[in-house]
Amino acid sequence: MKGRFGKFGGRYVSEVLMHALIELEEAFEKFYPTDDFRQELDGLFRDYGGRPTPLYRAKKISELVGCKVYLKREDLLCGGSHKLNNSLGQALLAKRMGKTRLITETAAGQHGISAAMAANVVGLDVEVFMGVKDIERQASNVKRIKLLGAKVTPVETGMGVLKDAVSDTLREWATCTRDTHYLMGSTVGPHPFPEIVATFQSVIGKELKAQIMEMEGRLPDAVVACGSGGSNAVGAFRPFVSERDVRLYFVEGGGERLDADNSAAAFSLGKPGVLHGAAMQIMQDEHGQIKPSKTRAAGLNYPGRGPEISHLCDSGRVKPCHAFDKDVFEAVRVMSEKEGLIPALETAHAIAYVLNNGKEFERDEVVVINYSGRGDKDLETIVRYFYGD
Amino acid sequence: MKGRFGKFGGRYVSEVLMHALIELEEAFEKFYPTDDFRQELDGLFRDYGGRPTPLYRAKKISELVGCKVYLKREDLLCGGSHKLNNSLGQALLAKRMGKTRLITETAAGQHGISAAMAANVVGLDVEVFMGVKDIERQASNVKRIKLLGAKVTPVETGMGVLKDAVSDTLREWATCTRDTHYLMGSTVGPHPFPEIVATFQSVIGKELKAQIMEMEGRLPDAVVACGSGGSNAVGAFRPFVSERDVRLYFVEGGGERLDADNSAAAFSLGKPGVLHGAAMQIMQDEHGQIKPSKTRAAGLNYPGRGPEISHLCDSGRVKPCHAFDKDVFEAVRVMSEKEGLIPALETAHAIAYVLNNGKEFERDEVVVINYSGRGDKDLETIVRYFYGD
Amino acid sequence: MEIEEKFRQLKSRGEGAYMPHVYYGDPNEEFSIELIKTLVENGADMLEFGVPFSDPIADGPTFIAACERALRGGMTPTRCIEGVRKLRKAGVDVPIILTTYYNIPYVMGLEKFTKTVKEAGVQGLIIPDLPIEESDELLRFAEKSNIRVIFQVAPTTSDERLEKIVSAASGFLYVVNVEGVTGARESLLESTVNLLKKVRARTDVPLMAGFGISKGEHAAAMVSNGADGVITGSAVAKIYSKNLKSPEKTLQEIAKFAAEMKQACKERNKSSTS
Amino acid sequence: MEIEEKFRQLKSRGEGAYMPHVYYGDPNEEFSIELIKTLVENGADMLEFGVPFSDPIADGPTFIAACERALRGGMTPTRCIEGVRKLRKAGVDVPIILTTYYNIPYVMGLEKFTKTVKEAGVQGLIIPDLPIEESDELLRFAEKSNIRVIFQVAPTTSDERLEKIVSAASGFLYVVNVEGVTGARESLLESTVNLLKKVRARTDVPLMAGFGISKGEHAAAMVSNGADGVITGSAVAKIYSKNLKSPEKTLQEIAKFAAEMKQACKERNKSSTS
Ligand SMILES: Cc1ncc(COP(=O)(O)O)c(C=O)c1O
Ligand SMILES: Cc1ncc(COP(=O)(O)O)c(C=O)c1O
Repeated sequence: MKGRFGKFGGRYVSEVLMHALIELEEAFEKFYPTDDFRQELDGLFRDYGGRPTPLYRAKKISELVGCKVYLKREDLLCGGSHKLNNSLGQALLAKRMGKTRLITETAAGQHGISAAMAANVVGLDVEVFMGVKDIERQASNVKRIKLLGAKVTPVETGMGVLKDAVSDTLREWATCTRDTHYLMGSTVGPHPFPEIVATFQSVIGKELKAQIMEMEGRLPDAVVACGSGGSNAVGAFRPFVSERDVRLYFVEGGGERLDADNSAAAFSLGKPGVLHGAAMQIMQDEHGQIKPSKTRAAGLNYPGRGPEISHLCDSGRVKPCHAFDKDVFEAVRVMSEKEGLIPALETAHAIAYVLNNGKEFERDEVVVINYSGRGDKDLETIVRYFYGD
Repeated sequence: MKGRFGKFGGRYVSEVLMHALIELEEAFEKFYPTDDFRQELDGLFRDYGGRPTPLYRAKKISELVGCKVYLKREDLLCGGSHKLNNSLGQALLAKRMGKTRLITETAAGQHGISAAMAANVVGLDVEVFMGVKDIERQASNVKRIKLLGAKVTPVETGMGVLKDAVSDTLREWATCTRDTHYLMGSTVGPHPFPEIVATFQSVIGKELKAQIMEMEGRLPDAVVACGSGGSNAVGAFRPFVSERDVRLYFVEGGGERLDADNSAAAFSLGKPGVLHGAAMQIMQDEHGQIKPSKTRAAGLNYPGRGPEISHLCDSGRVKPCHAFDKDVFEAVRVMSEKEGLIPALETAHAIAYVLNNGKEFERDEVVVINYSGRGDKDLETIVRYFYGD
Repeated sequence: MEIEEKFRQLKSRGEGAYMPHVYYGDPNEEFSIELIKTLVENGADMLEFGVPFSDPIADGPTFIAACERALRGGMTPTRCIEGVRKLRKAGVDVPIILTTYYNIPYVMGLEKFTKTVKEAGVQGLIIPDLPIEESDELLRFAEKSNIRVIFQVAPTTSDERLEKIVSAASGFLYVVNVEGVTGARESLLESTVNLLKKVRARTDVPLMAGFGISKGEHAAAMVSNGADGVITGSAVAKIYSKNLKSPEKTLQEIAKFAAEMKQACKERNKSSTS
Repeated sequence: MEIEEKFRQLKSRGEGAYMPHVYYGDPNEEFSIELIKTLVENGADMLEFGVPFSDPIADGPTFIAACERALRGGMTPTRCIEGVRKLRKAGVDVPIILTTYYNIPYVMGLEKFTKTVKEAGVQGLIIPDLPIEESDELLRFAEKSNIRVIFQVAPTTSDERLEKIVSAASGFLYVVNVEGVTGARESLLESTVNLLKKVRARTDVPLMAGFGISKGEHAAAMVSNGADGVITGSAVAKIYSKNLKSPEKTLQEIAKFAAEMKQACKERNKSSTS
């Protein structure tokens, strides 16, 4: 069924949003397959975004882990993370649909930045909803978003974090669907969002597959990605899902330790539920009230897992795992000192998992980490962690 | 004559450094032409650095200026500026020479970062000399450099700025040339540095030329680059110097206004002299004492112009020009809001010049701005300028 | 009393129905019970009984705050259902329409949920984030428990979807008369009238107009233009929110408000499209 | 007195030459004049007269600070040249070797510079950032003005370059005996002795050992192993830097230091390689 991934997905929204979702679904089906759309998007991917991003053989990390480790360098994408793939795609789609304005939400700020960039490139207004707590924690990205001419609207409802920002953006959208597109930032939300986001992000996996074939002459043994909503993971995994010999690892935020008040590990601590328009794996209490997630990585701080990654993990195709904050910071240090790359805290989850689970990877195995973003946005946090104030 | 660019260049260093420069010159001539070296460097450029960087047609800026404006996207290079081209090249060379350690100096911190990255990738120790004033002004880049495992040594001599850091690095080098390579950060210093740096940076111009030929089917009418030492400019200009129909513009830091205490416009305010091992255009008093330069862009805050760009301007091939701080900040705003790109303050000089001199460019002319870096490092400064504290 | 019976009764009296919406447990359970009694005593024909949810995406600021307060006070779906029982015991006999987001029944299990709420005394369900396309399962269990599932229609609902909704409708249809979320608005949209006419042409199911109704004149305009009644959302919560320390002090004002709304629902013939 | 004559004189007395290096104008001109007089009176055979430069890349921390102080005090190359004249007038008659960085003569113009300094009473030039390869022009004008250009040789100087340097050498050669910059060191390198021997085998030009000499024993070791004399760099500045408010109070200590150095230079036969 369209919009369903096993028992996950669907379109759980109020009546006032239905027409917008249907309109979006139709527009996506109409425009995306056209040469015209593809060419414009590919051009922006290449000339604005910097695609293809490289596949880098990380020699020092390989030595440490004891296998061949490659990094798919989404950190080199314009804006510093994989987020632009989706933002450019949706902004272009919104423009084709005749919308004049984008609204979106952001936690780490990475998606807000990419949305603002994409809006400017395509020529749309943009308003970014952001939890007051995230605004505080991600001050420098807030400045970037504003500098890019976007309006930043603080979200004070709930805990003032990402899930509340998503809720508020959905509320806002309900009042302005006629001229406004909701640029969903990850593979979450009601159909067709998860499908649209995954489609735009799957450029990662397509490139990765071609690159590793060229460099190694074969498919990788494993692909590892971090995530919460799952967009970078699904983007990297999609072309490999049908390749049963390729192991897929999804690393979520373990937080401080594995209990619901100190973690964001929804696959370990959550259960299926319905939030923000879709059925998915969610951290929640026994009554179905959503639990706030907790991790030092703002971009993983969402209690839900998008429908597609929920299904991939539920069905056993993807192995869900997690990394704890302290291992994540250690991974930042190792990557910085060994390869000269400061990863985003989100990305460092995937790195930490590989560093700490060398036994899972054999000597001549080829492991690709989807290096989803750079750590500039987290610099303060990282430095404070290592050197104090 | 080798190492000379017209009346500029040369090798004005004390006897204790001569052997190191000769050794370096020989090593460069020996290793650089080999397939082995080129392949390794090209591989790092591509897989680590993200080359080729795109050439982006900036439609909104084009409209504003009234011609076709392209941006050569060095901001997308790993580390956020063109600096890595040179650092990777020299680090590789140092490794081939059997050195175990790199020393270098940095002002904005961009070169320090790229040096630390390159050192890690190639497997060398690295120590970065940085003026105490620059350490203060570029706090976040200092953190990045340290996180990358480099030692940062504060330079308290002189004014505690770039020129003093260069001096101190030369002093340090004199004590340790046997195992240490001085990774000069721009097209300055004694021969062979200007030649080496220009060679590694000219990958910019080579790509640019091929890209514009593909996109426009012809050479550009103008190439515009900012600079102080001149590495990004020379890197972009080199393949066009012999193409007499291509106008070349070099934009230096105008600072607040055109007087020697409030500017870094060495072509307007300086004269030929000898500093840091080479004859070049320098801001100095009537007796030959070097004047500190002043501009809000740390990376342009150097009183000298490298020998090659000094000669290119002196001979009339390149037009030296400048942009004032206030126009530079305005250029940051325009680029951010129109194209979704926050440029480095250095880069914004080139943009400001083009924005403010639309009359120099005719409607169907093709103008390429070498977009040397992204503005993340300057975010605090930029935000404070626009929004106050 | 079943919903259908209530509408029959009102029709025979020539009155429109008035249904206020409250979130149970805000700011505490005792007050909610008093509040509901006051509303019913002063003219509420039905009750939209909200089960607080942590992420009420179809609600506006007033109800978001209400949910937060209720949850902070320890309110749970189980205690809400218990609350319905208490109301029935206390003699509240109007139809109770239980409103909550889909995750609550989803987590409890639809079968258990529908059965339990029916047993507690609920006649209908409003699940604002459950469109017709996703409601097959709930409809199945609701039918088993003889409980109505109330759907919304909006000005943006396509003819095709309206057809589907109308054919699944029972109890009444919730006519959303602004493109927005719950929240008191000062004026009504022309389009609502058109929407009411359009839906009326396709079904005899009662039509309740909701969203943004906070004044008697809004209600009167609705019932005069084809609505079988009106729903007030956050208007009541707005009143007691002004005095959260002693909300009971606002009950008088709320009584007046409810009476005014009910009065307006009776005046369908005196008023005209505003 | 010309440099050659000085070395002839010293040779005839069997003594090594002692040349201290001062930056003129640090911390003020008056003191520099007193300092120089003191040094000459207490044994300095020649004077390395430093013209402060803003960016003395071949100097260590002590001399960097000295240059900064002198420049802050308003010292300029012109005033330095005037200073040489003053010294000559005051009866200082040892050879004066003017040291500065190449940008100073470059900006003044080499012809004018060499002529002017010669007229003021200078016998030789040390330009630490001017290697043999870049010195054709200066050599030409210096010869015209009958002024010596002093070159450095270092342990790292290749045989090929040594050949070139030696053939251009006049006055004396400055033997740099550590791979480093000026600054007092506690011990000397074996390699220096080898370097002295190597250079001596190729030229009869006097060899002055410099860099890092701060004790009598250093000097004695140098002159005992083939040097025709020694240069002390920052050692003197280090003494008066301890009391910059009243540097004249350190003149006595400096006198003692100079005397000790000169004494060591006389003792070439009593000492051996340390
Ligand atoms: C660098 C980076 N990686 C990963 C993520 C997680 O998002 P997703 O699960 O959609 O890939 C984020 C979100 O902000 C991010 O910034
Ligand atoms: C982004 C950027 N552009 C330009 C420059 C100027 O250097 P150069 O003159 O060597 O190109 C710098 C120096 O730090 C820089 O960071």
